[in-house]
This record gives sequence, C-alpha cells and structure tokens, in this order.
Amino acid sequence: MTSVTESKWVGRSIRRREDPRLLVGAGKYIADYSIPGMAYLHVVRSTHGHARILNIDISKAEDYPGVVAVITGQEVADAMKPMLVSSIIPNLGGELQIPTVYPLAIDKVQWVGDPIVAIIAESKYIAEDAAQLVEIEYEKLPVLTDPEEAMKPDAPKIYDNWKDNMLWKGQLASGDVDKAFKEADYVLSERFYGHRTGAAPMETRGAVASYDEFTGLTIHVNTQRPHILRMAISQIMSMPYDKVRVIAPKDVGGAFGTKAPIYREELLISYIAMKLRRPVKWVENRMESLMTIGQERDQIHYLELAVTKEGKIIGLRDRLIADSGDGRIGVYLGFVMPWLGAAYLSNAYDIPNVQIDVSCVVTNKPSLTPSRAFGEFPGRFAMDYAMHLVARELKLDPRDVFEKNIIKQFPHVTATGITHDSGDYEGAFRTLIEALDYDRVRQEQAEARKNGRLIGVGFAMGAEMSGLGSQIFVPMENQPGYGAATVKIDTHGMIQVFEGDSPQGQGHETTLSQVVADELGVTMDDIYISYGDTFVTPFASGTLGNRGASYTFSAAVLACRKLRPKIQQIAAHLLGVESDGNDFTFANKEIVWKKDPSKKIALRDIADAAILGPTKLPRGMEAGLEATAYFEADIAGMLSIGVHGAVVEVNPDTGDFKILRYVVVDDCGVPINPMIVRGQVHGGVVMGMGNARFEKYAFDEAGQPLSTTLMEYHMPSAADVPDIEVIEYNVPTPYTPLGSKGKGEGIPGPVPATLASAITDALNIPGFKILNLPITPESIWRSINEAKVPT
Amino acid sequence: MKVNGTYDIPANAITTYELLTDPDVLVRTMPGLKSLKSIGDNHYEAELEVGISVVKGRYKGTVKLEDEIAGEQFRLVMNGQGPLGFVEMNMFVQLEQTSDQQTKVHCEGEASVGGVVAGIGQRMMSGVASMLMGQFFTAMRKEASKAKNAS
Amino acid sequence: MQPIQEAQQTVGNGMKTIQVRVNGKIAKKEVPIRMLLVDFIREELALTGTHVGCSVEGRCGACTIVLNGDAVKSCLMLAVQADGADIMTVEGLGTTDKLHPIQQGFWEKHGLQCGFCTPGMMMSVYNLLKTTRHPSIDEIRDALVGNLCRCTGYEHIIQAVQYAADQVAAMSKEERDEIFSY
Amino acid sequence: MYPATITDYMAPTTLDECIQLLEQHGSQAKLIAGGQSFVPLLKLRMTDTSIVIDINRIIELQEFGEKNISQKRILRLGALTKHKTLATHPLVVSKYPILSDAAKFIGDVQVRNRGTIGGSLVHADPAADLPVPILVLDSTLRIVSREGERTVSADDFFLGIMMTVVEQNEILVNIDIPAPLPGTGAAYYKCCAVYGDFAIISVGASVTMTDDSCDSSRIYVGGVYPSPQRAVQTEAFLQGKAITDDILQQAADILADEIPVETDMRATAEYRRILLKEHGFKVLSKAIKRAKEDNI
Repeated sequence: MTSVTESKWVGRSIRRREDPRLLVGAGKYIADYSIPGMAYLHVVRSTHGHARILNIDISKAEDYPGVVAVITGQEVADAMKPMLVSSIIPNLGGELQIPTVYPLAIDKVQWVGDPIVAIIAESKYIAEDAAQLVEIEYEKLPVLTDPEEAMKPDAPKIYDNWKDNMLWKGQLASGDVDKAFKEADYVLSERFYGHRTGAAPMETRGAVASYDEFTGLTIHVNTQRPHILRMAISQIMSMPYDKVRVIAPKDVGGAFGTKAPIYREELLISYIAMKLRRPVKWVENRMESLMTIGQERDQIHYLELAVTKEGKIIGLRDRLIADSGDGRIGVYLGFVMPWLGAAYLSNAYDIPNVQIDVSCVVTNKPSLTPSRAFGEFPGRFAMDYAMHLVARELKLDPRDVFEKNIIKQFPHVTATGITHDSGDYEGAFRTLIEALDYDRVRQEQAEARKNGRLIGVGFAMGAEMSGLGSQIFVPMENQPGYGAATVKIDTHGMIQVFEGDSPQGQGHETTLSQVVADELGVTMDDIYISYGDTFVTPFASGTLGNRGASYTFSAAVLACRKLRPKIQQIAAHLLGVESDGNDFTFANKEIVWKKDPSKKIALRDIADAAILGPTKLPRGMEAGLEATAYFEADIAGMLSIGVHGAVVEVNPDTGDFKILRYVVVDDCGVPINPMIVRGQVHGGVVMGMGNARFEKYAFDEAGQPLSTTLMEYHMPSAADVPDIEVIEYNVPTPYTPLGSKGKGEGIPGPVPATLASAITDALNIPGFKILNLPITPESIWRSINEAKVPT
Repeated sequence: MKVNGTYDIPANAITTYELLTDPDVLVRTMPGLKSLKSIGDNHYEAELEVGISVVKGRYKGTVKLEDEIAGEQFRLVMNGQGPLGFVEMNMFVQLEQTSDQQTKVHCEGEASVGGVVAGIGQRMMSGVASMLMGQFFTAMRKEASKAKNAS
Repeated sequence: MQPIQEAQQTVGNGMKTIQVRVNGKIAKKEVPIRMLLVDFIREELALTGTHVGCSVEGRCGACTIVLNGDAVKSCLMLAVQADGADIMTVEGLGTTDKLHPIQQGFWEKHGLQCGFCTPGMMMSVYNLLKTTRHPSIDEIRDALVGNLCRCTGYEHIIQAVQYAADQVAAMSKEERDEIFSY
Repeated sequence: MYPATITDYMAPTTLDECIQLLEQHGSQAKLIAGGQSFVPLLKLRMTDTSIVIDINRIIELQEFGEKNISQKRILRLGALTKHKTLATHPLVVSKYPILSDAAKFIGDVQVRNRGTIGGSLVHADPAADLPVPILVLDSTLRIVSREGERTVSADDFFLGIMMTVVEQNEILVNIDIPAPLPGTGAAYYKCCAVYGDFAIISVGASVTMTDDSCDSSRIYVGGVYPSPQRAVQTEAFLQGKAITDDILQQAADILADEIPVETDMRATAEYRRILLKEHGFKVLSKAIKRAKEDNI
C-alpha cells in the first residue's frame, strides 16, 4: 500500500497549527474550565501507609461556612459497583487476584495518599480550610514497602481476602532454555533494579463534572482515553451509555501515560456532581500528583544470559519482580506495565530461547501507573547493559556483541511473542557507531587517559512499540487496537476530521492535517480537527503507546480513500465526463480529470452538490460526504528502532560525570513532520535522563513518600541536560498506508544503559558495574569502591 | 528515624526519673507539648504543637509510659494526629546515676512523622529531632536545678 | 509608562483592595489577603495563560510573570503584595497578528509541545532577552532553570530563544524598547 | 494548596512603623520580604501566621553600597537586597565575588529576582546559600526593635535549624561586610543534585595571603545541621603555611574529617565527606587564586 497522491504536506517540518493559541496564552486546559455555580472538590487523603480507619469525624468540616458537602467512603460505594469492572481488567492469563476498590477508602487505607474524605465547598480555599477540620482515627497496620519482603510466605497480607500479596504471576517463555544454558560458553547472571520513577507531566490531573437528569453526566477531564473512561463510568455507576459524556479538553498539559488509567477521582467527582446537581471542579495539586500518579518502573530483574564465546546470546532467563503498589487503578492494575516490559525484554535482539517469570506484588505504595516507555525502562537497562557486561567478560568489543545479536530478518517474532514488523536495526546501529565516530573516540579515550581524564563511550537500543494492534491490545487492555477516524467534508468544502484518540501535546492538529491534506489535495488550512468529545468522535482507545502515526492517522487516510471514489463520481457527473471513479487527481482543492486536465471542479462545488444541492448528484446517489474508517495493521505488532549513544567523562574521585555527547539514531518509518519527531526524541531522552539520574519516588520504611514536591522529585531543568543530536534513519513500514509509525513512547528506555555503559567504559575498572538505578554520582562512587575492594 | 542520645541531668537517678515522668514537668519542658490530661494509669491525652520557628503543626494524641522501673528505666510512647499528618515516638529511656548529683540519661528510640511534613521536611527531620531533644534536656536540666534549689 | 498608584485600602474581614496594571490595563479589586497572585490573575482577571504546575514551592515556574520588569513566580506572592505593581503576563506579550519575537521563535523552532510550561517559560526568556543581546547556550540554559518542561527536552526551546535573540538583535533601539516595555 | 485565612496585611514604609506593628501584633504577625520560602509555608499551612507585615516598601532596608563606618570600609547590604543584585552587581562581582558565587546558586532567576538576603538569613535554612558567605566574610548584622538596635556578628546570628537571634519583635535591618583586606580572596561552591536544589554540601572560604603563605582564613560548610559549621582545624592547619596543592589537599582532608555531616535522602554522610574533600580543595584553590590576583 502506498499513497496514490503526490506528497505535498507529509514529510515537511511545518510549524504547528495549535501553537498560536498556546503562545498567546489562549490554550484551554482543564484548570481553565469553569461553569456557573461550580463548587470545588478537595480530597482528604491518608497520612498512613497501611492502617485501619477507626473513626472519621467530619462534623466540624460540615459546619464550616462555605462547605457544600462532606462525603465519606461508604456513601460513594453504595452508589456504584466496585470500580474494577471486567471491561477494565486485563486478560493476560496467569494468576490474577483482583483488589476491590471504590473511589474513597472505607475501613482501610493502603498507602499514603489513599483518598478518604471528599470535601466540596464554594471555593478551593474554603475546601482546604475544611479539610483541616476532618479528624480521622487510625489503627496502624504493618507496612510493606519491599516487594521481595511482601512475597515471603509469612508476610502480612495487604488484602485480607487474598491468599498472598501476589497481584499477578505469569510466565512468558518459548524455546528450550535449559538446553541453551547447558550449551552456553558463558552465563551472565546479575540482579538489576530499576527504581520507582516516571513521567510527572507539567499539568496534573483535573476534571469538571456536571449533571442534570435529562442530559446526564458531562465530565471534562484531561484523560488520554475519553471513550474508555465513558464506558467505565457508565458500567461502574450503572448509568445508561447515552447519559455519560466524557470530554477531554482541547489542550492537555502532557500525560505520557499517566492520564491513561481509570482513576478513583474520576468516579468520585462524577458521583458528587450527580448527588449535588451542581458542577464540581477538581484540580489535583502537585503534592497529590507526586503521591499518586506517574510512579512506574520499580522492577527487579534477576537476569541470566546464556552466551557463546563469540558473544551470541542463545538463552535468556529472567525472574522479574515488580513492586505494583496497591494495584487499584483501572485498565492496568499496576501489572500490565511490567508484563509488557517482560514481553519486550529481549528488545531488538534475536534470542531464540527465553523464559521470564513475572511476579507483580502489592505493597503499601500507590499503584504503578503507566509512564512513557511503558514497562520497558528497567528491562532495557538490564538487557542492554548486560550485553556490555557480556562483552567485557568475553573480551569482545561491545559493538560486535550488539551486531551479532541484532534482529536482521523482518518480520520477526520474538520468543515472547512480539512481532517486529520491519526496519533495518543493524543499519541504524551502524549509523550510530559512525555518528559517534566510535573508533576515533577510542583513540581519544586512550589519549585522554594518559592525561588522567576518563572518557567513555556507550550505547543501547530501544525497539519501541508503535501502537499495538488488537491482537495484543484486546488481551492486554480489553480494548481494540485499531485507529478510528471520521473525515467529513462540510458545506463549504472544508474538511473536518474526527479522531477517536485525544492528544496531549503531540501536535495532532498539525500532523493529521498534513496527512489529510495530501489525501484530498487541499491545504492544511482547509482542515479542522475535532477530538476529545465522546459524543461526536468515533470510539477508539486513546492517545497512547505511539498509536497516532501508526493507527489513528492511517484510519484518517483510509477514510479519505473511502471518500475519494464518491467525490470522483460526483465530479464526473458534474463535469459530464465518463469515470470509473479513479481517474481524477486531487490537487489545489480541485478534482482534475486525468484524461483532460482542463476538466476540473472545485472540491467546494462537489461539497455543495453533495450536501446543499443533492439534486445535482448522480441519480440514486446518497447525499453527504463523510466516511469513518477503522485501521488495523495486517500484522500483530509494529515497532520502531532508536539507537542511543553517549560519550561521557567521569571523575573517579566523586563519581560525578559529564555527558559530552548524546546521539540518537531514530527510525519512525515515514516522518509526517520531522520537526515534531525530533521534538519527541529530545523530550524522551531528557525524560529518560531525569528518570535515570535525578528523579526518584522515595519512601521511608513506614511508606511515607519523601518526594512530594518538585524540590524533592528532581525533574531536570534546561541546565541539567546536554544537547541531543538526532539522526534520522527512517525505513517506511509496509504495514501502514503512508509507511509511518508512531514515535515517542519508548525513547526514555535506552537512556540508562547508554549512560551506564559509557560510565563503565570510562572507568575501565574490572568488576565495576552499575546494577541499580538511579545512576547518581554517589552510586557510581560506591560501585567504584565495591569494585576496588572485592567482597 | 532513629532518635538516640545521652544527656546529663544534674540530679540523682530517682529525682531524674521523677522529673522525666512527671506530667507537669513534661508540659513545661517538652518542646511543643501543650497539655497532658490523665486518662488512665500513666496514660495521658496530649495536645502538641510540634515544630521550629514559624513552622508548626498541631497534633492531638496520647502519651504513655510503659516498662517503668522507678529510678532505672521507662518507655515513652507518644503519638499525635493532626491536619498535617502524624508524629510518633517510641523511646526507651535508661538512667545511669554517675554521682549523687549526676545521672546520665540514655535515650534510644524511633520517631516517625507522616503526611505533609514527611514529604517536605525530610532533609531536616533528623536535625530537627536532635535539636528538639537538646531543647528538652536543656529545659530538664533547669528543672533539675530548680528541684535541687527547692529541696 | 506612568507608575501606577497603590490602592492601599483595608476593607477588613481579611479583605483588601488593590490596584494593579496588568498588560497595560488598570484593575482595581477587592481580594482576600490570602489569595495568591496567580489566582488573582487567573480567576479575578480571567487571564488563564498563566498556569499552575507545582502548587507549593514554585519550582515549576509555569506561573512566571513579569512584575515591575522582573520575571517572578506569581504563585509565590500574595495578590495584596502586588498592590501598585505593573505586571505583564503572556497575554501581554504579543498577539496572533503581531507575535513577539519570543513567541515567533517558539513557533518556528517547535519550542513547545503540550504548551503548559510555555507562557511561564517565555516570561523568563523575556527577562533574559531584555538585558542580554546575544546569550550563549549556557546563559540560555541558566536563565531557564526556573521553568520545567516535560515535553521538549529543552533542545528546541534553546533554538527558539536563539531565534528570538537574533530577531531582537536585528531591531532598532526603538523597536526593542517597544517590545521590552515592561 | 492555598494559605489559611490571613486576617490582616500591612505594608509599612518606615522602620518605625514596622516595629510598632510588630510590637502591636505579637506572635501572630510575621514579616514577609521576598516570600520565596514563606509563601510555600503559608500554602502548606505549616505556620499559624494570621497577620502578614510586608516589609518590601521600607526605605531603611534598601541600602546598598560601600561606605566608611568608623574609618572602616564596609559593604552595606540592606535586608531587602535581592539575590539578583548580589549575583550580578559589578561591585559585588568584582570586590565580593564569594557573595555573587553564592547568590548565583540560589534557586533560579525568578527566585533571585524576588528573594532577599534578609529573608534568606532570617529563614536560616541550613542548606541555604547566603549564610555561608555571610559567615565567611565575618559580617555584622544590625537588628532593630522598639527597645533600640543591636549588632550581632554572623558567628552569633544562627542558633539552629530555621532559628536565629532575631526575636519576634525584631527586624534585621542590614548586613555590614568588611571590605576585604589586601591579599584576600574568597570563594563559594555548592554541590547539588540538580540546578537550583538545596545544598548537599556547600563550602565557602576566605583566605588572606602574603605571597604564597596563608596569613589567615575563614572556612565554613553549609548544608549541615543545625547551621553552617566553621572549619576551625582546617583554618589552623593553613595558618602560616606556604600554600601548595599538596597542602590544600591535606587541608581538604582535614575539612572532610572535622565537619559533622549526616545522611539524608540526598546523600550519605560518607559521601558528603568525599564531596567536602573534592570541593574543599577546589574552593580553597579558587579563593587563593583570587587572593593572588588581588595582590597584583
């Protein structure tokens, strides 16, 4: 499948159409919504990591002037089903224990931040005043913060009715792993730990809900998946589907996965709006946000690689233990991320024999929530850094070890069942090696060493999902993987595109316009994009996992292609020429007869006939010009490669290091807008650097979160990160109409192994290894000491 | 968070013990302790205002004395809950009389703070704890001198 | 511009009247003393381009405004403290018809993705370019420490600032004074 | 996160007026200068302040510049002197560079535009940047109340975590910094996890040199509890010594040993000593380099 129209818009770095409104301060984010008569919600949360609630005294809060209502858990629970209804529970096999959860805690709290009381007041200031007056009596219970402790048979149970603390347990395996390990010349065996960190978008969560008995519930909420949320609310609250309307704002201040789950507050505010018959607004504060969302990674990998002496990996065994937190979020339950991390563990490498045992354990922390590089971050670190350790152990150049193992034939199905559709991973890797000037860096390294300077080079790869087809998405999230779009030509010949997804800064208004403009031979200004409103857009799973350029935009292309024959038939009819429905070109907002280009007609005139003047249509033709399409790729999975390389200089006295160069070679199939793709790569790398080096959700032994402000959760600023060089190495996929693939999700993934391998290379100390994230100067300094004094 | 320390009190062990377990003295000496109301044997309802300088949190809770052996040892169990979260302390106190006018007070315990303060004040927490302990024993020494002068 | 007068009126009951000039327009309003300046700007003046991202300590910088010529964080001030102040918010920077070179730079160089941090970010850039004609990359990075962005990785923001700096450098003094009048 | 009700707000324009207000309102009232630390406390409701006295309009707190006081040359910094001024003013940068070193480390541009030296010193966060150079430079702080005024040396100013000698009814008016003696150089450095963060440790040093020999020094370490600590042993070690890199390395070792450091989320005590060693050396070297430049 290739495009039949001449490409005029796709592939160009066009300035974004959404920017003017954002640049003059006219963007409309959730906090900017207000409805007359609106009250404000504030949530009182647990200050204990694990405790029974003995008593809640809300009397003083209720009496406080300006308070509209104070609501506790049982009342909310009585009004709905337990939140984790079957449509938002994954179907991944294995052994799953499902926690019961309602919007507010009733008799027990499981983590610091667990919502307990809802206060609704006339102003947000008053709501917080009243929150100070709520008195909650707790009886403390033992707190579990370590998943390995929580797995022990004698560990106290977090959920009384469970048989143990195992949320989900399963295995991904294929091939003869035992044989591979028996035949191996060398077995690498290490414990890797990727700490709890994640996305933390600049805009926190928020919602404005209103209700009346005729139109039902309308909730504006900065979710990534309005349609799924609508479905969930309708089912959990037993409301007719037509009485639930979810609208995601046009402008959402970043999400990176954190706004994809179904959250308790979304059900809570829906209930409150219904109960009070008043619009209610809730904007999560940063402290709540850092206590609740964006906490991901947090995996332990007991990784073993069976390797030949030439450096070929013939077997992989891993015991993955994930700290899932309380696991009580819809769609993901705190275990889908580690599951996918396991499925993607072998990354871009051809490893025939694999066995991964995954244990997702509940602890007294908030549930893991998706964060960019969904589940992959710790695994990428473990796998790619392990390959560098293998190279060192076997005295091979890591470049050769990587080249030997990179997937070369496409499509390729991994031992964990992941399909790599197409690409040239080896070419991308070699391009990176060239861009790094690898051999020269090695010479410079030797020179620098003579002067006491320790320079090192490292690299890692990341094959990232570019959307997930239904074959994976249905079991994984109980949702379709297809992209959905409606293309509608209006009475003025302008084109309205409705997408089922709902972006948060990815620039769909620009890129989707570029795609449609090419298909219908118009300019981008002739196109307007609608998204977010579940009452008008086609059903789809939301903007996540690189779906856009793979699935959603492909659906828009298909919708255009559905319209084209009808447009041509009308054109032929109006021009009075014979046509088989495929002998016109679309250009300059006109439909031109290929046989005689003087015979042409404006798209606007066709729209006019189809919509306003149906008498002008061919006999029997249905009026209107619109089409909806659902795109599903003819392959189980599409992935795209990114190869990262870094040159660093390390101070061995303090462990401090400086990134001298950071280079990314990136493939996104056909870039619709290369400038936007580069922006995704830059942002992904910096998020990876923040996660790998600075950011950490820390807890004390009582489960108290210690990173509840941005002074403690260290997201990098402009001064903390280096320049990032991006080199395009694009290989169009044959599985989408434009050859495009989504980009952005997986980019943080290769960062930790890239940095760790470069640091290890610079230090050149036998036995030195980085096994734990984050990589801080102190952790490097410690590892140096450990390597120097073998225990 | 571990809270350990050894402090000198210019009094013998019996007097020191009495001072350290006397609710009236505690209200005077313990930083932030506003009131103690007996609700049982060595069990009190407490109002606390813990903090330093302008930074303060109000807590309501209980103070309990356990494992007490007069003149030798006791355990102080405190907890408070308030709008900012909670404070808790469980401290074992041992007295070692070094002369008839001098007793060493060995404190070994755990303190924990939960809620807003835990997240904001972590970097200062152990410093604040040792500062508050210092303030407490400074005040206690004054009480001991006062007791001596009175006797 | 003429200095504006403070209202300096106590209304009682925890309220006070203040007078500020925001983006050239004078506003006189009664506000609760505890109201944060950012809430005054967003909710009383309906200028919602100034954002709140960190709620507590001001680390994120999304609420940055220019107050009496300096970039400051409007979530770290009470509205009453701004009595008599001259304020510029993103809404005063330029219009879609006539974008400020800073806005133009962010547009041309794709200096924004979700756009949430952008208004505050541009206020800090304003603070930089007002006094620094040809900032180095390090100077730009340092000037932006107080504004966190989660989308762009800063690379395109730095290019945007360089673009804007070049535009400003090519202007006459009069033109510069006009676009840096706060 | 929003402040609790504040019942009254005043913005006095004179020191007298301010002192009267302090007297009148007692412990309910709190002075606000830049507010960069205080407004977050209000939002967190971690303070029970109900009356706010905004001192930003008080003329007497705005002095800035060198002057002679009883025949001594000093730099006078009014309490309202902004971090921005310290970071960028040519007088500070050229003659008191340790102050601009430290000020540049404070938060970010916006915080420096609004935050004041008086506010920072009285807030007395142990990890703050300005206490160290103020101690290193042997400054004198003038404090005024209704009873009159008193001056306190920087060494006596800090009492503990967020505690200073400034009483509830008092106000810090200005800080006098003696002009450096000939042959003196001073420098400051802060180690932090990310730009604008609190200190893991910070080091400030002033060294007075005659030729290659150290006459005297003042060395302080910040980011330790309860307030910045003076490195008396290191100072004693350096006194009278001809300075070489080797001597400085030894001095840094002593520094790392003598300062009590603790473990927290940002670093362990052990690692703090490593940083002290590394940056103690660098800061001393820089101070000495500046001292030598001054001698030229």
